[in-house]
Amino acid sequence: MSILSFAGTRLLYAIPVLLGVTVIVFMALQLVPGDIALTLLGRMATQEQLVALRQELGLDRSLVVQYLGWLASLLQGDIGHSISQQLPVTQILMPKIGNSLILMAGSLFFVLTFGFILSVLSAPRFRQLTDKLVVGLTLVLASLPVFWLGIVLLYFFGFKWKLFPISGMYNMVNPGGFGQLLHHMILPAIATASSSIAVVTRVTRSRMIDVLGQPYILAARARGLSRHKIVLRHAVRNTLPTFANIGGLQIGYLFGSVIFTEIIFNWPGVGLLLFDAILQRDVPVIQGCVLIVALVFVLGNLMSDVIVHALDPKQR
Amino acid sequence: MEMRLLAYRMTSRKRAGFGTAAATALALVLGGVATAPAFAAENTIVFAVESDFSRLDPHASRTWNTFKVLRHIFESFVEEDLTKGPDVAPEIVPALAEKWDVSQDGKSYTFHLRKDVKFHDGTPWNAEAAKFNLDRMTKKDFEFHQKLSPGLMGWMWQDLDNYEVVDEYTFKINLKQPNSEFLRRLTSGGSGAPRMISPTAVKTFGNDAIEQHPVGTGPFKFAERVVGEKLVIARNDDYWDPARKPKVDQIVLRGIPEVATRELALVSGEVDVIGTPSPDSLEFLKAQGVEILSGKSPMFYLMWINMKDPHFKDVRVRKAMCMAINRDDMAKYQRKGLATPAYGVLNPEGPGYDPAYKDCEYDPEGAKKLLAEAGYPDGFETRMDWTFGAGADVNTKGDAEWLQRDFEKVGIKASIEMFDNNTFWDMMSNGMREGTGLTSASWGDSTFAWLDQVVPTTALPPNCCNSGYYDNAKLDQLLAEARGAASKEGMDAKLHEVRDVIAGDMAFTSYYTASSVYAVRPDVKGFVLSPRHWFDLTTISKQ
Amino acid sequence: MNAQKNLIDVRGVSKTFTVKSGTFFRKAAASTKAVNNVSLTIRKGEILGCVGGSGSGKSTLGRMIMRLIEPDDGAILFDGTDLRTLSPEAMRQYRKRLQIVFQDPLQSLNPRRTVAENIARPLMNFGTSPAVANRRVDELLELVGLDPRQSYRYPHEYSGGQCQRIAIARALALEPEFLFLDEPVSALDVSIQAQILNLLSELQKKLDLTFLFVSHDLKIVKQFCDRTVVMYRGCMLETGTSEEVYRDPKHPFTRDFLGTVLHVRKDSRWEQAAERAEDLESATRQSEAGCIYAGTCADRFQRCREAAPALTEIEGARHVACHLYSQPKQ
Amino acid sequence: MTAVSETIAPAKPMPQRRTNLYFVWCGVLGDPVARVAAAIIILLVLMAIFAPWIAPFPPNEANPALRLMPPGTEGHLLGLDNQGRDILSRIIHGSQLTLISGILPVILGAAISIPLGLIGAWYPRLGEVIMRVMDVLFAFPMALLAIMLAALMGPGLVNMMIALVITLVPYNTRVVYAAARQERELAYVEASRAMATPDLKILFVEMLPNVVAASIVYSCTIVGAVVITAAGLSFLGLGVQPPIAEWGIMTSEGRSFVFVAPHIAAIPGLAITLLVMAFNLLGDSLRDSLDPKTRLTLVKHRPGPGGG
Amino acid sequence: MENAGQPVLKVRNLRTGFATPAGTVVAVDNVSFDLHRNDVLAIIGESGSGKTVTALSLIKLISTPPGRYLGGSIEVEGTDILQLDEAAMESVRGRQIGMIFQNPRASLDPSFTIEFQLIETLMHHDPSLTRAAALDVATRSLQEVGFPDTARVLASYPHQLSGGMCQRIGLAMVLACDPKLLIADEPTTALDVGVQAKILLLLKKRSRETGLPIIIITHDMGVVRAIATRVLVMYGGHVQEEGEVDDVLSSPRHPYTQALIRSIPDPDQAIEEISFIKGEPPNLLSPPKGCRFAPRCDRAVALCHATVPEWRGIGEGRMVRCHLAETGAAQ
Repeated sequence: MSILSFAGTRLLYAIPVLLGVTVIVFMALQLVPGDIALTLLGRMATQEQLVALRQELGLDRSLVVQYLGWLASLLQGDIGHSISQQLPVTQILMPKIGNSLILMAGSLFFVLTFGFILSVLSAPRFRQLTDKLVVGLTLVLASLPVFWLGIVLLYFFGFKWKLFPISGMYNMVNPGGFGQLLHHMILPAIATASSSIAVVTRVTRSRMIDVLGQPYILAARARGLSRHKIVLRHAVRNTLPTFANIGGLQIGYLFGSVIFTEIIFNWPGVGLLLFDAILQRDVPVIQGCVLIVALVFVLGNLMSDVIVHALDPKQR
Repeated sequence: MEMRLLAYRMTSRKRAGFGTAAATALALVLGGVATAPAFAAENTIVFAVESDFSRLDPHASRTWNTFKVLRHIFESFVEEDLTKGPDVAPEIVPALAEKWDVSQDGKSYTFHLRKDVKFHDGTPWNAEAAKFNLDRMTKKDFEFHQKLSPGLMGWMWQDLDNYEVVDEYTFKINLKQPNSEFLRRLTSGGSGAPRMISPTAVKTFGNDAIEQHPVGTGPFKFAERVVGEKLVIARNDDYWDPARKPKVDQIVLRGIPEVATRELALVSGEVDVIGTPSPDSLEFLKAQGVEILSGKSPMFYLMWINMKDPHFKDVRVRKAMCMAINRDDMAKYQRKGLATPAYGVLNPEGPGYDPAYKDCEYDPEGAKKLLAEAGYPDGFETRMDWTFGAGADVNTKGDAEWLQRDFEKVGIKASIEMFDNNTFWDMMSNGMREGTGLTSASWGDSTFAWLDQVVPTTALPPNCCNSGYYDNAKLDQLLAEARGAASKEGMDAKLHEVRDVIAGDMAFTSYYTASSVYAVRPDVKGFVLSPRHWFDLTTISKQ
Repeated sequence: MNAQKNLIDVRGVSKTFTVKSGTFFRKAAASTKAVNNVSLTIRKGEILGCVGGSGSGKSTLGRMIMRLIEPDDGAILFDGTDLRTLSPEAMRQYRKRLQIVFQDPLQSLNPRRTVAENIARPLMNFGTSPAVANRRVDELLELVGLDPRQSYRYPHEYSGGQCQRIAIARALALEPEFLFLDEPVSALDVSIQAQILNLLSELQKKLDLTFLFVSHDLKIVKQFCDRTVVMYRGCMLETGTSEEVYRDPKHPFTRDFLGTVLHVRKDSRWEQAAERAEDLESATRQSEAGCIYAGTCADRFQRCREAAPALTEIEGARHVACHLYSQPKQ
Repeated sequence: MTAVSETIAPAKPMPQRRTNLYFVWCGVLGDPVARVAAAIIILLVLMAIFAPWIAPFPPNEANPALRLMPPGTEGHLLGLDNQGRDILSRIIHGSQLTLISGILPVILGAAISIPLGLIGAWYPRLGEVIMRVMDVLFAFPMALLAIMLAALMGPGLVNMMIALVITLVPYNTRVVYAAARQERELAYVEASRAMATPDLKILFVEMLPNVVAASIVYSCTIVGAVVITAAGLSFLGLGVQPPIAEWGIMTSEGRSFVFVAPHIAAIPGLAITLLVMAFNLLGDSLRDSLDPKTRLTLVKHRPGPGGG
Repeated sequence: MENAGQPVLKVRNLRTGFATPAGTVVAVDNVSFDLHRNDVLAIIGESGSGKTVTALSLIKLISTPPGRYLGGSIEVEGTDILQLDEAAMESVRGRQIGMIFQNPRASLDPSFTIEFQLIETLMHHDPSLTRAAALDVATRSLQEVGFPDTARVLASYPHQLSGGMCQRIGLAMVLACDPKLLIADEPTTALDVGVQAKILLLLKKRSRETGLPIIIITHDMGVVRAIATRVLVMYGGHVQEEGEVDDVLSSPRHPYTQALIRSIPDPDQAIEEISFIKGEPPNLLSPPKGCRFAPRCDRAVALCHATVPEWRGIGEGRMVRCHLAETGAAQ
């Protein structure tokens, strides 16, 4: 299957998954104790508004009908209105998702770079000192709660040594510039990336160890190829699909971590918005955040699937 | 940042397909991060407050923090002069009205409007504009009536009879009964604000979108808002009063709820001024070269009691609760002395305040006894709804836990549930939830307008904020009499009556009064506190 | 041939495996005719050998007889009853009479159950009480030459040969009439192979069993089986007594196949066969219509490419599916 | 000489029955790091059980005069928090909920996932449906799904647990499903069918013990992550509510005092890290000792490459 | 057959062990043999006999740890490769010693085309080679192993080819580098008989035509008979017997060899006549004290259980490790 047709089919498969996502997000609303209309409009809603919304949602009708109505407006880009801000959720969410994606891109960069380097360093030295150090490092990284690591990084690098700014994604007074963004991004990106670095390294490393134990590696060694070539060419090439796959999965985990780092570093992204929305019991915003993140996650996974597919010679 | 604005505009069209928006956002992420700054940064103050802002529609907005911004964009007929410092009671000065006449019976106010004042969008200020605004706030069948306004601003217009346009620059308001606080209340805000918004803007954007385009007459104009991130106001170069023309180009206001983050942002120079540093951090901040400003404030912490709750129906239980609180230690340790114990419903800096008054004494043993008498020898369980706080609040969660411990000592086991400030007030409007026995928030004001929102039966749910269902019509009467009192003494006396009735029922109890504290970087000059929840930012500057 | 003595009668069974692709819009990506219209009979008390290379469908055929794989069509008569028509419960009862021994002995035993539990499982399935089952396990272990006192051990504590004995004991637990032996010795070392074959042979005589013995090793089949069936790519090409098939292969495939067998005695026949040996996995079938072996066959002629030869009887019990023999002999 | 007449003993008499527990035991005892991890966990569990007796103070007893005092303050080894509560006592008491909120959802999740995965693997159509539903749940990042559920249901320990269980089910189900699918292909399952073992018996008697190992290994490796997620939910205010001592909420509260009293946030954070690290280490060790591919190396020689 | 001149490979007392939690297992114990030009040496043994470890030891591909070379020497044309470091070994492997493996498809990297892998190997050993020249060599090499259509094969990935084709490609890859010695580790075990014959014939031809010495590891006596000139029987990590193929197969001297040959199915015999070796192969973690085969040997005497027999010559080119070899009791 060509890459394009594969991507096309995967996109088709993503549709039922996304539909399922909407069902879950919709059904989650049923978890909210109390009156849904009140939940959606907020306690300041007037009686007329409540009645109108109840009518619109068809709260007296079956869940299916309600869902279809909800889905229909969703497809038109209407995730609802924020209770706390009285703005369309999309309008609040869009700039935030951009900001989060910037932070995620930075984290993903760290994840992929460190994951790759650490794996290549450790796997060929299986059970040697370098390998043990890398395994130890990933263990520590995997065990650090992101919210705590964020505080620690902030305390030392932001406060004690004043190496990095501690809040926001740009200077409020004099915003702009890629360098400034990078400077703001490094600490939160590292905090966000930490556990994912561990996951990616562990999976990639063990896959690479697997690959290095494959007969074709033994055969390549028997043919006299240098260790260097074997690791950097054959082992890396055969580990790449796993690497791309686990790397793609990190998009989801990073979203999980980003919520915490954004709160700690005051990064104006989806996480911070979600946090505020939780405190505000702003259900439409929570739903919107979750929907968008799921969408990005599904698309990200799709992308990594396509990459994995492209890397698989069996598909040629 | 350019991209943010772009995305903002792009999505402000209602129901813009969010697929396209997402795609564009992605494209921007990939390509647009390096865009140059969108506005000049000379002489900008970054001001961090305790929470993000509510709506920028003065007739529908809430929270002190929002009002701190709104009072600089929108103006009223009269204003308070807040430039004299925290120890001076502010004078009422002319604003959109050059002068005013009060009728003999104290029921009619005739405002002579200032000429040549224009809203930021060029709309002229005149009596029609004033009428438009009053219609919007009070007239239910008016096309642009702000539905939230009556609920929010009962304290302002409860005595309103009617109003009329006398001529282009004369506007007359008639009250049903005299109100000695009327002018003072015109300068207030927080739960709505009786301030003037551009009729053209309201007509253009409609009630829903106006808060994204707030247009007033004030010394600052709205520049930009990114929800959850920042709110930027810029100097209005055409401001009518040259003396109050802001010294800075713009002020960036940020809501940073986390006090440590706020403090660190100040220390690292990312912001210039912060509200309410933690009392515990003051030494640390001073050591970092930061200046601490503090002063009197009308703010005190008040506790609502759910009169519908089976446990608290009994006045002895309510009394016991009052007696369980160790106010002295709380002020001393929790607030490090930046607070004084408070009793009763009258706040410092407000009318009728008596520092010597006490509605109960700290007496845990007595409280236990009272509880036993009420049938709870082993105490009971209840819940407290709390808010993370807003303007000038710090560590309210800590307060909640303190109270939780004090109550537990007498047998009242209370769980705590925390809410965002805006959400909290939404809930308060609808009354305390079933199962919630206690709730608390900071309030108190320079007028007793706030008592008008908290105590009378007209404020019973779903109208804010008699959230504990304290149903005592006698107080409606007393409050009206207090408003209508001819003299300060008369008003104080009436207010004492109010206080004593409430203390008798123990429907509310307060626990401490906090000073207002701000921390500013040394290069910030001219920031003056006032004995109010808000201040005047026209004098602030940076060197 | 007396039909009454046929324990198993397979009539025209076929099985096509289809690899499907896609999750929602399933379409057949590739299909393989694993077994193509095969008919055979196994007489009571007989050992029928089934020999062929990988992918010849010999294991699939055996599994269809066991009804572990459902045939696409055809009938499988066991003692006169078509197993395919049986209800699940009736089939369950029939399972007592047909059992199987697998190629990989360790894998065919549940690794987390002791040897005794493994062997007792079929008995328990038919309601035998644990005490009775336990005694029976001991008997069975004795029967296959293992120490019953060690029956609390786990399979992986035994060697491959011992595991195969355990598997045989388990297969015999229900006193079946028929055993399908799916390459029972090919995973074992040479020195153990002989042990197991010997054991099987003894048991067959002692318990009056009927075997279907599948293998890729013609030498073993020749030695072990009464009759031999030769399969290639799902088709039956030749049958006959093992002696006949080995001594005088009729089908060109059988001849070639036999030719490549290596012998311990000095014999260089394989070199000639090797020159022509096809790479089984890669050889492409010449045409859909013709003989399945036509692509590689040295004796092929025009007809081989046009029509598939039917299995025809020659010389008494021998059958060959080859056009060389489909006409009356000259 | 015939085979029938001769009785052969196993290749080498083994002293013990090798149950899973035996391998676990060997794996943990054989690995000094795992020993330390197990010791930490046991210690923490004991600490949680005996908290009221070990802790020098009740968890909520406050001494306001000593608020924010650093570690080493007399009588308060780890210092005091912003309420003037003894941090050591709160750490000790907090271990209870921290452990419970990490372990209980994993156990409950496994209890749901194992039958789901097994049945799904056995009946392909049903399995397809189950796994498509799981795919949908997979479309949510783990932490996010938990946050959404907990946020919508309202804060609280029980709701948090429910949210975590729902979040964990798809992961564990996929693990069980994959393991069961593999297991299904093994000859012993086919043998079970040939022996007329009823489907459910094959699933829950024959396959379950083999598949459960995969789930247990997965569960152990996930406990650490769940502890972090649960603490994170409490950190966000969605889980355990004040004044209950729990390490996540303690970290969260300490955050406000990070400049004046960094120990308040640092100590519970360190405790979480230590606990999670112990679980991760133990999980790794368990994986080795329960994985049929590697378990034998722990007790028995594996022939060299190729096995020749 | 003349074995004149220096042996290409001289192995003396090779010992290879593996560290396990239960102690070191000596998988290959005191193995010695010579390999001359024109020789095809078959090393035969059951699983666990140490034959594959021997093969991997010869090219130093035992992973260390857990593996360890415990002693002995492996001289390739006079150089002891056990003394060489990894870098030096890289030029020995492929250029001096070629090796093909048991699982042909898995021995090719699934992610690269055949062309890439062939050329990579060639250019690695001769950096002066241009791509075009390397392609030329590769093409010829493929033709030699019987691919008429090399273009299609070169462009293929391993998964597109059958096991037999992959083994031929593996062979082509090794032979293209023109090694002095070829080790084939069970090269046909995973293949069908027809394909097996084809591969064996290729090896045999190459040996006949160029005199390339080959070591073939197998467990199949048929394979030994088909292509080997000499045979080395291993059991329990020990070499038990060595000699010319005809001699060993027709008159085995070691009881194990004898039993092994007898247990091979003989189509001419009835099933009841099969004789077999009772018992099980030894566990190398706790090997028998004396002769490794003693526990299964019909003729074992007390001495056999007590001490390991020596590896000694018993006539022209015959070596055996049995206490009874000379007393004739072995027959």
